[in-house]
Amino acid sequence: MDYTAFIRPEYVLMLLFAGALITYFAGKYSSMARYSLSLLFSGLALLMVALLYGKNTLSVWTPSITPNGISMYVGTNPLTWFFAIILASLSFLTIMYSIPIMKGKRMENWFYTLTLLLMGSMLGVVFSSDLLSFFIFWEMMTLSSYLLVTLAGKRSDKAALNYMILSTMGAYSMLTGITMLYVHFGTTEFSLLSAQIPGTPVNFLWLSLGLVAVGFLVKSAALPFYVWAAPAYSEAPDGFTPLFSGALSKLGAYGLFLFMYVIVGMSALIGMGSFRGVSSFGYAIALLGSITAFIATLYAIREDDIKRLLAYSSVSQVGYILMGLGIGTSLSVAGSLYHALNHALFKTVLFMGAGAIIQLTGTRKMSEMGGLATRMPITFLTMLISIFSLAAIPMTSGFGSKWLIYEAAINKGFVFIAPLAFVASVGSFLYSFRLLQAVFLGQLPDGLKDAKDPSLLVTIPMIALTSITVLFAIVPGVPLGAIASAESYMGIQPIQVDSLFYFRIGNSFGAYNALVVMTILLFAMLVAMIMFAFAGSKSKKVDQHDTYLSGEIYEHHSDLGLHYAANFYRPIERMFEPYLRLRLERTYDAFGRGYELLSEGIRRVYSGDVQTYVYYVIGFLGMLIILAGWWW
Amino acid sequence: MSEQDFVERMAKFPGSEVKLLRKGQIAMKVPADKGHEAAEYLKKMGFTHLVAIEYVDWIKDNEFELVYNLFSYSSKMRVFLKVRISRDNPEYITFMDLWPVAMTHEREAHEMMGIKFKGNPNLTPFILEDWKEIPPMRKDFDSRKFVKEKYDSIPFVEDEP
Amino acid sequence: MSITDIVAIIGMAVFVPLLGLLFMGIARKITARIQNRIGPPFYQQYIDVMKLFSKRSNISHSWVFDIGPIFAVVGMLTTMLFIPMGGFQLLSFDGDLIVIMYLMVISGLGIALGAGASGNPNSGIGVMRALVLMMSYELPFVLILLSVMLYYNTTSLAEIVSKQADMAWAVLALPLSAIVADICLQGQFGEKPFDQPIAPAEVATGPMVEYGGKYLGMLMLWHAIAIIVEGSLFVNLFLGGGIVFDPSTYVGMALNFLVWIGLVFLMFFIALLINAVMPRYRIDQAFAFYWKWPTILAIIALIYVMVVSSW
Amino acid sequence: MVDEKEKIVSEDMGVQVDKKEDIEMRSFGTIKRWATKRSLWMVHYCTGCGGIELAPLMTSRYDMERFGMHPMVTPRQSDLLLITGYVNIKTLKRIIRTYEQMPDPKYVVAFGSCPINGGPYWDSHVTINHLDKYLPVDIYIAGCMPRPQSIVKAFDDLMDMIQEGKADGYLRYKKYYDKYKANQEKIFRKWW
Repeated sequence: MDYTAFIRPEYVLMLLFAGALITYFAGKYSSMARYSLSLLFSGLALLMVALLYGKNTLSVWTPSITPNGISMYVGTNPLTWFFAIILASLSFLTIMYSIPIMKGKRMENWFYTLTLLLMGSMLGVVFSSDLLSFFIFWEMMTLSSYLLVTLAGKRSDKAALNYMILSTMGAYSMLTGITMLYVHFGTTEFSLLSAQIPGTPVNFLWLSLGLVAVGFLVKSAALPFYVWAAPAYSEAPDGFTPLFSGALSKLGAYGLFLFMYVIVGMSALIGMGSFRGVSSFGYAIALLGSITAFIATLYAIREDDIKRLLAYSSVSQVGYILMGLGIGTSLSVAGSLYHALNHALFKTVLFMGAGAIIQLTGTRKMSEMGGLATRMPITFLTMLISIFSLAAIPMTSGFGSKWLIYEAAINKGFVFIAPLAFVASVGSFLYSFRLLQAVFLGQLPDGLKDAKDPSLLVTIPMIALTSITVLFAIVPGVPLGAIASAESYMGIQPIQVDSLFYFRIGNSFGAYNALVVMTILLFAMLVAMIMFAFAGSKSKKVDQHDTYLSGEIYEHHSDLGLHYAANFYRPIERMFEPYLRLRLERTYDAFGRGYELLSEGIRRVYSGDVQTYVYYVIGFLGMLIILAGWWW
Repeated sequence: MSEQDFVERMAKFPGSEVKLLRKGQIAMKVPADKGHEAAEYLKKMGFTHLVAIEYVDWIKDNEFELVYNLFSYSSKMRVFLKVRISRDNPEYITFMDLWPVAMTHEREAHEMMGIKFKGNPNLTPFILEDWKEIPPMRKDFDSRKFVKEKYDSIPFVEDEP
Repeated sequence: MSITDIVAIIGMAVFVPLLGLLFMGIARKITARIQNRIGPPFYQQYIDVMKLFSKRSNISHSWVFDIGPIFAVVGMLTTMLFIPMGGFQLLSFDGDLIVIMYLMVISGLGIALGAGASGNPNSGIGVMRALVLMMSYELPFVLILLSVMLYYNTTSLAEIVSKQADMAWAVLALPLSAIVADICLQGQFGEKPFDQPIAPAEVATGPMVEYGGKYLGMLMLWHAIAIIVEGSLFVNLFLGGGIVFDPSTYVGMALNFLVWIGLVFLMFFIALLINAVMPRYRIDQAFAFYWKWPTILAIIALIYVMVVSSW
Repeated sequence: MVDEKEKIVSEDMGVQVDKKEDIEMRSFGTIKRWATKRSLWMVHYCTGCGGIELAPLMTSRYDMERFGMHPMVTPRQSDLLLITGYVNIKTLKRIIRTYEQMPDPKYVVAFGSCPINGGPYWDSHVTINHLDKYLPVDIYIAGCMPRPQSIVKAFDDLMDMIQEGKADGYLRYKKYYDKYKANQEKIFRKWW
């Protein structure tokens, strides 16, 4: 029986939705069944998605209830495969990671069902090739992620509500955009749509694309709508946050890629008005992205809660993706896609590490931890390399993507976006070091003396993702190959990759030879280590309290807090305090209060006693008579 | 207000012997039970600053003498209020209600001379660490013997052959 | 990677720290002379490094503590290889300015990790100050880099140096950018008024509080290389990389190399003079300073370049 | 209380040093001694009234930086400890702690007459009379606060001793570690 026939996207979706159902009922009986089944289904789905590489399939299914001309299409192409492999692999690894983390937590059985459902709907969003199925899966994804956030109990309800309100607002604006497109063009299938786009009037395109883009900007937490992101990412259960911020935040970017480049197409986009050779629609998104990156970094620097810090960091990194996406040249789109991949890799590891540490220390306040580096070496090393990638240190893949985005921005001479993004990147180095210093370095509190690495189920995903980060730094040709094919599918001139081993963008503008940088770094590290080991006498380990305290002995002043972690960046906070008071949340609160007052006013119209209604009727009739008289 | 006016006003205090030591300094001896009143009297006269509480060991008269060193900013005058208490059970009332700073001075007097001050909450060890002998500032404390017994008894490091 | 390249790399990797130590020695001499005293011999830094490496006992807190100085020296050595020095191009065609800016972060990160692992509150505060200072001078410095890149329409430092050979030196073409870059250089060198991270009186030499013996020797080498790297970055950007004579003949190359050394020392000398007489800012004052006047000047320089380059 | 088991100072301190001492002196080559001599870094820790004498030493008149001497803040970075005046029990505890945090080879110079025999405080109940009983001292400088000239002469002598390998205070501390510790215990009934 030819199994390859089953390797089609619709079977992947069916497998996952059925899997969610089966896992729910199996989970009722034994937890082992729940774990093994959820791992099995997600693993199988991951395998099938991996085998879909290079296949351009399109299959249609016309359910009887839909009106004429509308049917649901599901298919794969290089762009969708690129996002699908990220989503599928992250879901599988997050499920494996969450088994020990979510053990014994509240409504654990629902967690696995909803995660499989979410995985299915995310892949559905990516595989769908028409507006209707795209929107259906989009809503399924929002709903299942909302339910997953509420699993964390009382604390997360407010955050989940924020997330839900903003997502539905985005969904409605997307729905209006989609219906405008369907009504105008009569079809929902992407390829047919993009065929009819070239001649359409420009302001219609601006309106429909704008409305759809609002939905995607909400999901990728861009500037005006980032309010839901930090609370939702941090209050969600520890098992779900890696998937939520690592994978889910990329779908907003995928949606923009889809609508801007696949459906509307580059030429029509430029036709909608261009600014220095870049579509002004794209430039607006790039501007939004870079400002989000900057502001989210400032918020992240001030956070003492480990998950909120990483949440704001996610918002700022997605800002980079939006920036690359908006500029629209082959370099920047490649950079944006590559950064989406990198962000998925390192942010998931960081959140997994954070989950493991929270489970170990029982608190989310970073200032109450410390000195875990020697106790939890694997967690420390994986998180260290991921933070290198986050801060774009050249020996990790994170640098490649940011370098591409900067190259494109400077090439186009954008003097506002490039420095803002650069300073945000230095800021990202600041807050990521705050995480390292507060959690892993400094003094080990007595309570954490017996800390040790989490179980294998947590460390395997972290090691896997980190090794991919390092692998892609050495061999950037592999991811860039997939990105080049995705770019050519999107109708953008693909980035030319010189060889599998290193990408040397040889254009006259700038060069980055990953292989040379890596070999020099490793060689110099080797030489320095040897030189250091033999120079001078060998060094002797000393207890953590045997530090220079100007002559005092720590044991007899143990009330001395030697761990410098609370209020780590107080000077910067004191600088930005006056400006941070006007936070965006206050505008939303004001908007909410105004809305309440408005509805209060309307409610008072129905005062309940009949005379006022009679007056209303008479008044109305009088107005009519006057109007009628005035017209003649 | 010259020194003479001060001397006369102080002399008016019952049971006080006043002597002008030199320009700007007056000594006023008062019986023990009237010490607190004298202090209030002087404070009202303008001596608002308690510079220090000195303590003298008159071992021959078997008495301790407490000298309250007061200073007045307005008139730049200094007065030594002297009080004599018996040496057997050295006890005196605290002046913290007039000058809160007295607590530290009394604490030092307690540690160095062994004088207890009723009403002072904090008569704990102040400068010396785990001191077992008699208060060191007393005249009958033989510091030469103490040094010989504690420090000189310690051998030099490379003495043995 | 021909043999001469490898020899050149190893040669420079040995020569630059020695040159840096020589500069630091001369710096102590000049500061002493400013304070009207004789001051140590110019080779004092070599003696100090020799003594530090000959210490009989070294203490270490954990393997992260050991990695710190190694990371710092490695990061700075790698950065040095990507910067054209006098006639030597080394690897500067394989990585452009953005790569260099990020490579410099590695050494900062190395010291921060090592200092953090020492568990001393002084080092934590010192590292915080170093990072805040870095973020403060990055904004004007990036704006200046952007103005130079746009003016010469390339991000590769080697291109900028070669273009400056025929076009005018950037210090003449973009004088405002050069001034702001020099202010940022003061912060990069860590000279007063911007040496908060290693303030001896306030945070007991910050990150270096627990480092002694051979670790401190490595950190001294790091500081020496850092002086040369940051100085030559400025020289390449604004002073034409020291290329005055035609580099084809051997004599020309040697003279260029000397001119380059002279220029780097000139930049270090300017920073030194300011250091000898200036007190130290508080760290938030330094941050406010860098994000106010240098940034405004940098924006003006950027607008000037946009206008000039759009003709 | 610092018990024997949890030694602040390294384990090999207590071991019999004879054999190790010869090796150290011979293997501590002339170049290393010259380098140590020419770049003595002193702990910036003024224990007594002699601290004020260091100011003229560092400024333009006597300028000890000519010899490469430089005040360093932490004991970890320095190798010269100056005891500049009378030492009472509380200061001795901090001095010993700082001395033990300094890496080898380390040298101690005692200023004035108080560390020698207690000086004017010879009969005080808190002052240590002979510093050498608790801490190996390499050089004493006589004078109830020695003038800067004599301090510069002392540093000169210290450098010669280092060059000839006679400044072996840190080795004596290792060799007679238990005796030194015993004396220190006698003074502080309770370490802290």
